[in-house]
Amino acid sequence: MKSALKKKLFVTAVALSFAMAVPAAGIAGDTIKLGVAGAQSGDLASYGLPTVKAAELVVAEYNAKGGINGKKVELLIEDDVCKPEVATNTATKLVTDGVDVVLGHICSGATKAALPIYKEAGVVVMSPSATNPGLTQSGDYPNFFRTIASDDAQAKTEVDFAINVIGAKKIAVIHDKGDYGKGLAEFAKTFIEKSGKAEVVLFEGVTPGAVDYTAIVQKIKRKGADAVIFGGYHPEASKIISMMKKKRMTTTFISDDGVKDDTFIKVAGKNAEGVYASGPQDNSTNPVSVAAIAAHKKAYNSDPGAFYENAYSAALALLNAIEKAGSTDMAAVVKALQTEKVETPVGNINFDAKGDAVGVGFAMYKVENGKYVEVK
Amino acid sequence: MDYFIELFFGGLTRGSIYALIALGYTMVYGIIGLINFAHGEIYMIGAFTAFIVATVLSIYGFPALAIIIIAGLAAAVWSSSYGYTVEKVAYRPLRKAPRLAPLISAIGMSIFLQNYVLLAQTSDFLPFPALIPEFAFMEPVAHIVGSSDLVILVTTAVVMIGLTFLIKFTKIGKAMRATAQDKTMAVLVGINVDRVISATFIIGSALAAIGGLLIASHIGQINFYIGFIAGIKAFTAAVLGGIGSIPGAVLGSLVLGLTESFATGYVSSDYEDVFAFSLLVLILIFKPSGLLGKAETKKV
Amino acid sequence: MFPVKELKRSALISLWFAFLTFPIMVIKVNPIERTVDWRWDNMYFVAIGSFVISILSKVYLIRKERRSGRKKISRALTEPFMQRILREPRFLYPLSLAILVFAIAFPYFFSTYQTNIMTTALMYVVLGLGLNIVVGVAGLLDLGYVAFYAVGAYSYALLNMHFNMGFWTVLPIGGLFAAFLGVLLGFPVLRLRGDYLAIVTLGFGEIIRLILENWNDFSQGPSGIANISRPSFFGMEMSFDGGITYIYYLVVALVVFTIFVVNRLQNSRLGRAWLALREDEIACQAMGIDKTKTKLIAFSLGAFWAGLVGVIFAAKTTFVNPASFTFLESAIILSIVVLGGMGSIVGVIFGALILILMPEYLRALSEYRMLAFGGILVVMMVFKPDGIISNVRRSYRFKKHISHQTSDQS
Amino acid sequence: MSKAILKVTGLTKNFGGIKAVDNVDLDIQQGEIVALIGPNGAGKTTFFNCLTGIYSPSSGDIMLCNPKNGNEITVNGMKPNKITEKGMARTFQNIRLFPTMSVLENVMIGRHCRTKSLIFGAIFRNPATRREEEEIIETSYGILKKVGLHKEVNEEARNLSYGAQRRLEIARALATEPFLLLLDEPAAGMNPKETEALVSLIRKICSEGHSILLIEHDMKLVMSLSDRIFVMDYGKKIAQGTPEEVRSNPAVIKAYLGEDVDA
Repeated sequence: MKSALKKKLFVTAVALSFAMAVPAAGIAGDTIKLGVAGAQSGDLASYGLPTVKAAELVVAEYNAKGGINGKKVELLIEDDVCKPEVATNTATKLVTDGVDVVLGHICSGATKAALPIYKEAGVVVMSPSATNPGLTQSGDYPNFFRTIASDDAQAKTEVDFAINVIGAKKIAVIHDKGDYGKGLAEFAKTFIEKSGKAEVVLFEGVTPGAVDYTAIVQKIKRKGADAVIFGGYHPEASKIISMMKKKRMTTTFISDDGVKDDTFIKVAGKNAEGVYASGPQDNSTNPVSVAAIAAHKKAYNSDPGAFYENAYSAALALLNAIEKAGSTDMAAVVKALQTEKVETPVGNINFDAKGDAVGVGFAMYKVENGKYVEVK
Repeated sequence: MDYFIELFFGGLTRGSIYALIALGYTMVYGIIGLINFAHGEIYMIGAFTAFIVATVLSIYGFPALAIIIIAGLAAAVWSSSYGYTVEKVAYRPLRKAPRLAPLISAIGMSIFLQNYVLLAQTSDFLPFPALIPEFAFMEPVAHIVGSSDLVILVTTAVVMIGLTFLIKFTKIGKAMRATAQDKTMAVLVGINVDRVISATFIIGSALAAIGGLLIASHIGQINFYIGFIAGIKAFTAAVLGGIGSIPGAVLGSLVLGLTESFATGYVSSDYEDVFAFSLLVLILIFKPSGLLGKAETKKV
Repeated sequence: MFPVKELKRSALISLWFAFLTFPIMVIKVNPIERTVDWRWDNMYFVAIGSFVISILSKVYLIRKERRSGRKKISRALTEPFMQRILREPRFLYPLSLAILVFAIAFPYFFSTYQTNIMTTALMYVVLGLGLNIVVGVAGLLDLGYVAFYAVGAYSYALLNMHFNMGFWTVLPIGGLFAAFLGVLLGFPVLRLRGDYLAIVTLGFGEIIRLILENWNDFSQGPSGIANISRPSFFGMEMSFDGGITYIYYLVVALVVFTIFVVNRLQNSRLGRAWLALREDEIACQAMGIDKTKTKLIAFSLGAFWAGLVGVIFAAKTTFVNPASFTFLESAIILSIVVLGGMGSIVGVIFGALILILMPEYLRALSEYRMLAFGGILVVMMVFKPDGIISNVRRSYRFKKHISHQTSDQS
Repeated sequence: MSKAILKVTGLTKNFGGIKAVDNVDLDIQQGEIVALIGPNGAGKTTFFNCLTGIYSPSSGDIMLCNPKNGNEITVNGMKPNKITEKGMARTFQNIRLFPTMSVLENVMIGRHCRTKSLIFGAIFRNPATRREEEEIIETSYGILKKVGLHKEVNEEARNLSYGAQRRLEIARALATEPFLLLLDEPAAGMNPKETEALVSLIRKICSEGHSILLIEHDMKLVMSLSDRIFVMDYGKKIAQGTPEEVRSNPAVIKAYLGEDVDA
């Protein structure tokens, strides 16, 4: 497909730019084109590649059933390296290739940069992992949806848990200086301060990839924090927690969806025991989720990576909406997304007017015996 | 005071880690005047090799001590081989090229090796087996200095002494010093400069591999990207100490490690790297060739 | 024709690579499930691949040697074909005109995506030309060039957000901010020798990025600044497609302007001083050139261009965050300059187009793209260390002995 | 006698504990050719480097007096480019041309400190800049003609023969309009024919109003060319005077030939 593009460009360049000018309305092509965009190379590839795999599996399943309304689903996979400037190119490329809906992007920053382009072209976008609240709450992007909770909702869950369940009085809020982690940490800080029941004793960022986190861990200890809320992803979380264990600290460690990932338990091993993390409600009894994970194991002989279930859900939701709407027209798809419930690995969901998923339950988990167990 | 000591030891560990990588930078720079950007990747490959070998051995049920020794050796052997090959493929043909050409080649090599490991292995973080055991005698002070910190400190000290000995007294060390000072003269007195340069890469890479093994074991995880940040920091440390100088690399690394540790401890870790780089700028302004670098005498 | 000794050598090389890649390529372990996957077929691929490549490169070298042996005399005439085109205005001017016409017609013949990519590539042409002043011409190794780019981008993002200032107002301001910062940084560090300068500029680039990342009140931190206005056309707002075409033309104009200015700078008193500085600092000072001042001008002029492109960057993506300004970016811009040919304007243009367009068209290779990118950098440097096109020096003609000059420049 | 155009008093330069130049006095009058000789390692080049600002002297004074206007200035500690601007230019012992620049451009660099245009002029090429550029080219060409390199104007400097490179260095220094020219071993590596040409070139330069201070090992050249000679050994000045006086000075002979030889 990609190499064919070049030929097509040279032969029918003008025609193509005309086709561009007309919004990708209705049923123009003979396939339904599902774009997948996110980091597929570079240091953040591990967050983007599971999404590609999820999309591949969902599409294979749909096509095996004969496609949607008689049409096969085709994947257009594009890498944005999680960089905003690359994301605009990626988005333009997808739009030029006549994409109907997009699963992506992975990082909030890249998503923000790409969304205006999709909006202009009337393409619905659903991210499995972009959690920046502004994406839905600003109302700027009517074509944006996501299958993951936004930062503020997650931060609220974490803070409520830390204060009301754990009973923490002094909380250290640590983040990884990243888009996701820092955003979340800031919400956590605000919620803690608002609650009046606990104080933030430390609010700092660690440098991802640094060789050693001893100093920050010592600092947490010195500040006498009884709980740590960490905003960020599992590599940093596991480094911090193992460093804390090495220093014989027993401070409660609470983190987010970026840590509620089996990889965290694998990497942190024994040190992961007792760590709390927020995440979508337990799906281990959800047959769709079980099937999705089994499909991954079968196809790739490995466990799925980060945001796999969210991505799987998003792909299902998007294709389902197209099927129900009977068209890839933006208004119809949006309407279908909002009204038609769909069974996905993260629950039986539809979407609210802003684009956040309804029905994605949120819960706190604790690592017990090498597994995340929901805290009731 | 306890807090100060904790930070001090934390900084020392961090500095020692930098030192093991920085030594490779400084040796290569001293001899061919090249910033070997791929050195961080050599370190990463060392860590990966150790990871692979150690995991395989533990699956086949080898005893812990054997695992450490074999994994360490394997890491050193393969890192050295990579270092040697990288020099031969990417730098040697460029020995007479304009000054920046090898630098770009090095950047290219760094990107290549990163993606090579990414594709051949995985983009995920992997749990690195705890090769360094928790010593019982360290338990009373474990909240200040852990066992792995101790091992890292001791290893760095031993390596440092060994390296100084090697450079000062052995034949290859003397050849290295001669080559570093004047390549043409070294050739004239019968030194095989190519071989000396290869030896430098091999030794530097082996040190990086030891560093990779220790750090990975200390923090318990690796992925293909760990070489990049560690590499830049180690390079900063080498320059800070005076690039080309071996004691300088160690001193620079320790200063950098301590600065970062104290900056985090007493100010904020938000600006930890800002402190590190500002320190570098400040020191270079007042001492343009680094802490222990020889002031360049202009020969006119 | 192919000696047996070489075959043996290639066999050894292939054995070596098979050994070298053994742990990484062959063994894949799963530490959780405690399983080992031995991928032996990878080893065969590596062995066969390295054998073939080694033979091919040997053949290339032998042929190259033969060719250079045979054509030693005529080489001066045939080899620098590009050079001759560049030197002769009667070739150069029509060629430039043709390229310009092509550039102007581009959006009419290619899709929006292609135009968008081309815009990016042309932005890097300008960045490359800016850095070329610093590295290629004045010989100052700057590894933190991206900092000035960031300053430009954030100037527009912040001024637009807080004061609703327009693109055209901020364009010069962004450039000047960057240039000012260049002077500010240049003062203390320019007396450092080559590689020390390199690491300090690298550090400086990181400092700027870290400040943008950490100082939320100022820069909104890692989540960045969204909804930056696109440039307006005499007060008119434009559609998305129109906007892309508009920015494209704007960048084309900037490229032309930059080439014009940089070319004139290079062939001036100042440009000569930069070159001399690159070649021999001490002799340069002894000839009465103020080292610090000349370097500062080069440094801040380079920064100025980065600032300009930064503003355009912010306007084009309508979103900025610190993730766009990492060291890798500096490294890519530096690669453009060196790969293209240090000090050569045409070389830098080629370098930028190749390095920026290549990964885009390598998308077909998807995950192997960056691997190929790194590999190509190495191969290019090994086989063409002077860059694709080396600089053409201006030549002077004097009629007989009367010192009357007619000069032409490239 | 008029005021000396260069007057050095008590110049000392230490490197660590070593005194490379030790309390040296020296003066040059307008129109003179003065030679500075001494065995290898006597500190001659270091002395030059102190004069031209490449090293800053540990102690002592260097006074320059422009013969055109009689302005006297102390230049010790000044930057090299300032000193060149004041009218003292030099060549180097190990040739330091700009190797990949053309012969003409090398000389044009010498005109840098006598011209002014900067960014604005470079970009807009206003009439003043164009005139200046023309002046630079013509003057440089004239100087190249004087040293006999005008046929190689577009050649890269590194492609010139050794002797030609030395002459180019002199041309480049002359382009800065010095009243005092410092030549560091100008005849080193030249064949007898080239040396001869050099001697007449130096005479010609001198006759055009440039005074000259040169370091040289070729005694024939030194003796035939110089008005006065200064001799250094182990950083100290051990003798000075006319060629005849120096030739018969026992200290000089001892320095050159060793301890055991009697005068």
